[in-house]
Amino acid sequence: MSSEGLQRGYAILKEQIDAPTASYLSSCVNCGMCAEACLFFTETGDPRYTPIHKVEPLKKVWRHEYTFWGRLSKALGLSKPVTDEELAAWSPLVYDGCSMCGRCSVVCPVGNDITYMIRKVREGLAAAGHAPEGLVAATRRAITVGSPMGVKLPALQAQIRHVEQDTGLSVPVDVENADYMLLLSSMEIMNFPEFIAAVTRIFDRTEVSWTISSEAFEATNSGIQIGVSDLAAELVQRVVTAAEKLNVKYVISPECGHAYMAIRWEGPNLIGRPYGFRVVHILELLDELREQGRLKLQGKETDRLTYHDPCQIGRRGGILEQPRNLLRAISDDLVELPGGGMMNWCCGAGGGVSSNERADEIRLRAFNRKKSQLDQIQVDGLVSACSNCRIHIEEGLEHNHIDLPVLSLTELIEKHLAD
Amino acid sequence: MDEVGAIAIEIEPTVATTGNVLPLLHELHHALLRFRDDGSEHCIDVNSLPLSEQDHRQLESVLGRGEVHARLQALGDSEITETRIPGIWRVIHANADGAVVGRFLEVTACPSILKTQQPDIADGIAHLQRLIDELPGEDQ
Amino acid sequence: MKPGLTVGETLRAHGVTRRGFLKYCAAITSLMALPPSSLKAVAAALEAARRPSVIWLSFQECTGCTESLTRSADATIEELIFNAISLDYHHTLQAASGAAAEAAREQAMHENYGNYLLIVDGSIPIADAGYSTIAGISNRDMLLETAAGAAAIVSVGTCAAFGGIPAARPNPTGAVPVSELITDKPIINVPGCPPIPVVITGVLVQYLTFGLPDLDAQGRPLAFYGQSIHDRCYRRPFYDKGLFADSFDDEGAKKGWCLYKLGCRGPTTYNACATAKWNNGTSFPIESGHPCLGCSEPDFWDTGSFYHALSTPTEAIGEAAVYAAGGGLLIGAAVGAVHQRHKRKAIESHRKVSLDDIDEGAAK
Amino acid sequence: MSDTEFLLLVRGPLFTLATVILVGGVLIRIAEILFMGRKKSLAEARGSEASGGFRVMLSRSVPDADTFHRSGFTIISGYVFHIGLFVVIFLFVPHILVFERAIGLSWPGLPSNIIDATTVITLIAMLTLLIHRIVDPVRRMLSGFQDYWVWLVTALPLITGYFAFHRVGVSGAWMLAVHILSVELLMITFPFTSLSHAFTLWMSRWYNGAVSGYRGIR
Repeated sequence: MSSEGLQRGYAILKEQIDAPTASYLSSCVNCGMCAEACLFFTETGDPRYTPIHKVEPLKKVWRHEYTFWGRLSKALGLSKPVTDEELAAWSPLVYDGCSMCGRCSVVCPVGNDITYMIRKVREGLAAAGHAPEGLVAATRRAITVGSPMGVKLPALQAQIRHVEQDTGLSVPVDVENADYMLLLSSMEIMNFPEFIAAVTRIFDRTEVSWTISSEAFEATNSGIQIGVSDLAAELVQRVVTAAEKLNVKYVISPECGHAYMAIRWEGPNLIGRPYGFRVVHILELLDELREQGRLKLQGKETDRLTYHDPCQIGRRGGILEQPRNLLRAISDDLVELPGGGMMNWCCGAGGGVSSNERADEIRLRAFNRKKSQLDQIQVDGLVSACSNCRIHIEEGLEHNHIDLPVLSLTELIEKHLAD
Repeated sequence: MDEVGAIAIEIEPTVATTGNVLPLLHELHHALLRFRDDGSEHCIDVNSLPLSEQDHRQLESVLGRGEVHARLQALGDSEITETRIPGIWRVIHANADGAVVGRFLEVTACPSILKTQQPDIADGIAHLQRLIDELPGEDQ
Repeated sequence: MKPGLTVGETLRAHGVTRRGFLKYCAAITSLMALPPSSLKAVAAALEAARRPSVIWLSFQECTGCTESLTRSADATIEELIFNAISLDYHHTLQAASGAAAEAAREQAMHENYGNYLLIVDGSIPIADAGYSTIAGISNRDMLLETAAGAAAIVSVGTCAAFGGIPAARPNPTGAVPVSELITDKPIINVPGCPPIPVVITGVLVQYLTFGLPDLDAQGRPLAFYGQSIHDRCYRRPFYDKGLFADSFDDEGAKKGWCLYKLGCRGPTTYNACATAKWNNGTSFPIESGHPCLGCSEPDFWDTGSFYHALSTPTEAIGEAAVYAAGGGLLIGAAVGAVHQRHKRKAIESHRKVSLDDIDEGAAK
Repeated sequence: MSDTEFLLLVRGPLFTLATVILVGGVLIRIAEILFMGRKKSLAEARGSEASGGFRVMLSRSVPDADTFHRSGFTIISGYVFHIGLFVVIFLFVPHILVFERAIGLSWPGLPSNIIDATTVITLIAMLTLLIHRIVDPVRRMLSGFQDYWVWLVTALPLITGYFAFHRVGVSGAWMLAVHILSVELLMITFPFTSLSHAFTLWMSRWYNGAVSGYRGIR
């Protein structure tokens, strides 16, 4: 059974290797600087969490299959191929000890995009059957139920009713030819329905034509996190089908890091064609509305605030300026976290780490980095734009007995809507 | 003839300095200090040092000439000169062709080659005896 | 002059005073590159040294070495050194010729068997004995015969020491150095094309005073060949400062800058030129503006152009690199195409990864 | 074999061979990498690949403050060693002459005693990096035979070059020959080990930067 899994994983790894991978693997001089850029190393001190070390199985396959010497020594029986035990041993390193935050990729002096390669290693490990149970279960729910948390349409409908009661506004569902189609993460539906209310109010005030699809409202993509492109593509396809059916111009990615990565940057490549619509992140849209003068804001926050960049939205997604523009409009006391922006430290729960119970302990250890950063800047509130970051930071703060409000940027903006 | 004569031949003196003169002067300075304090003599074989013509000129102009200048005629001329620094002597040996075969700087009260040598004294005694013997005796 | 007299006695017999002797020793000490403080030791040794019988054999050579030695015609110190040896056979210099000359050699060998010093200049042809003979005797035979009774051999000149120009490619006569044929006698190599006259005499004096000198790996006396031309060169400071002549007539050449770029072999050449100099101490090649040819090193004639810097490759590597680039691209494309096909196959045989596939391991 | 013959061998056929392997090897490696192919992204671009690619090619040489703080030792030693290596290889006049012979280009060099001092500094930096590699748990875990091998073949030309320059106790020709031989060892090792980062680094930075550029990340 495991040899069949190994074969499958090995075949996938073979498919994954491209010119950038070959270049990266050729360039590494084992300088070890990526370790010092990785919070799973800095907070545990365990060298096995060195980012480039996590790529080892891929490196072996590359050597074996796509280098002259490797193929020669393989033909001569001089080198050992990757074993199933090895793949199993790497599972905790790439799933539990990596949040795909991409910090190593911007530190590596030779320019290796290590995160890009870890993403590929996950493809191989998942196909070989070495993905952690929690992620597998989430993926199964995403594919079969439609949401990793098992949220079904009736649950959403119930939340929408609450929102409509609270706001006195109607939430458009399945409206054809709307300009924007909003996606939601399960966490927003279950934990932060205030987000839906905030968006409803803002869009009402700014007269944005929008809708939610009852067929594809889930923004998250477990396929991306676990590293199975075939399943990730299926999840993306659902959104694409719904958006093209409703004939919307834009799809809005909500406050969720990997969801943005999935729908904005990976999606078209997963389904193998460009979309018939454009994808914007909610922060991009809000900042654009503010710039156009449609989103009018009033009042300032009295608290000292900071902004935590979700890795996939900021460092790997390119939305670094917009949240700061929005925050500056409502706050005069905004401080940056050390390295805030491009070099921000991950909360420790991205990349599927939060869906993986096996990683619960290390996840909270990794949070120490954020905690010590917060100790340094002493703020009254932390704003972010990712439900997953927020949940984890809240949990981490609670674990450390710290009382600090963790806010959604969209919700905060909504509070400052001008009358 | 005209064509050949028209070629301007310019011979430039070697102007290169090696920078070895200064360390050499320091060595002499230290040797003089030692000689003053404990009487130990010192000798430098200048020919064994990589010095350019310009260096030699520079060395000459620094050391200059002092009070004593002696000429020794044995297997060609030798020039023994005290430099303007008392205690530093310049000893230059030439062969019968006039070619320089040895060039030394000695830190001493008097270069030993200037002193009369024992075997020469013995020869001198014998020679003097012969001269005396050859003189017509007054008592004869 | 009678053999058996000491050098001191010989000089004294020439009317040389003690002062003259001391001056002579000072020059010799300098010549042997010994510190001035060893003057006393040199004087004592030289005073007691006995005149050895010397046999000089000339083989495949140009007589340049003998010319070099006899440059100084007057009663110079070098000549006096020759008065301190008994040169019993030297077919270029001796008055006797033919059978009488050979008889002199045989007599000297006979009388001083086991004690005479053999000096050789020129290389020995072994491809065919007929290339060089003396009195009908092949060079090889004469060397073997004369060497048998020698106390030591001095190979004067690069030909005798290393084969020299006769042994340069393609070496038609099969020329070999003395050391190739004689292995059971001490051999002192005094290479140079020609060797510096004072070095030849210096080696003889050293042999007279202190016996066999210390030799380097090439069999050369360390006293004269212990340091490279480069290390003793008065232009060395320019090398250190990075000031080089780029051509024979540029500003750098006029200013006397380092000749490294013009192919100077000073760094790999071991000889006393930079200090002993030539023509009675007048100058040496570098001082007159020409790079060192490395004439006292083995194979100096075959080591590429004299005018290419030592550090540079001797072959046309630019051209080789162009071919290599072409070849590299071709091979690279071929290997790359193989990899590409390999990957395409992997992609073509892709089977969709299903939920059950990923569940497999997680179930355990 | 005499020292002179040895020198002639390394300056002649061996140097040509090493050059062929170096040039051919580098091109084979580049082709090998490029032929692996790269899918063009179908996602809508927010910026240009070229702008990001070129930016990262340059900017990645300058670490950010936090990285400098965390990996200061590696960065400083690495910088000293790389700059030193560059100075020693490309600004020593006898080396420039090699390039002049090979490619016909020449440039001014530095005084030899500066090169000499740079060699020592470079070697010290390399030594500290080696010690760090052995002592630090991360580096020790990552390092294999190849890492130590490439360290050695990089250090050898510096060491032999230093001795060739000072000619301590050995013949100038022999030491020069050994020095050139060690360089040839470096040349043939270069394309097929992690030393290849000297050229693949530019590709890696480009690929990494191109993705950032495409996504409009600044």
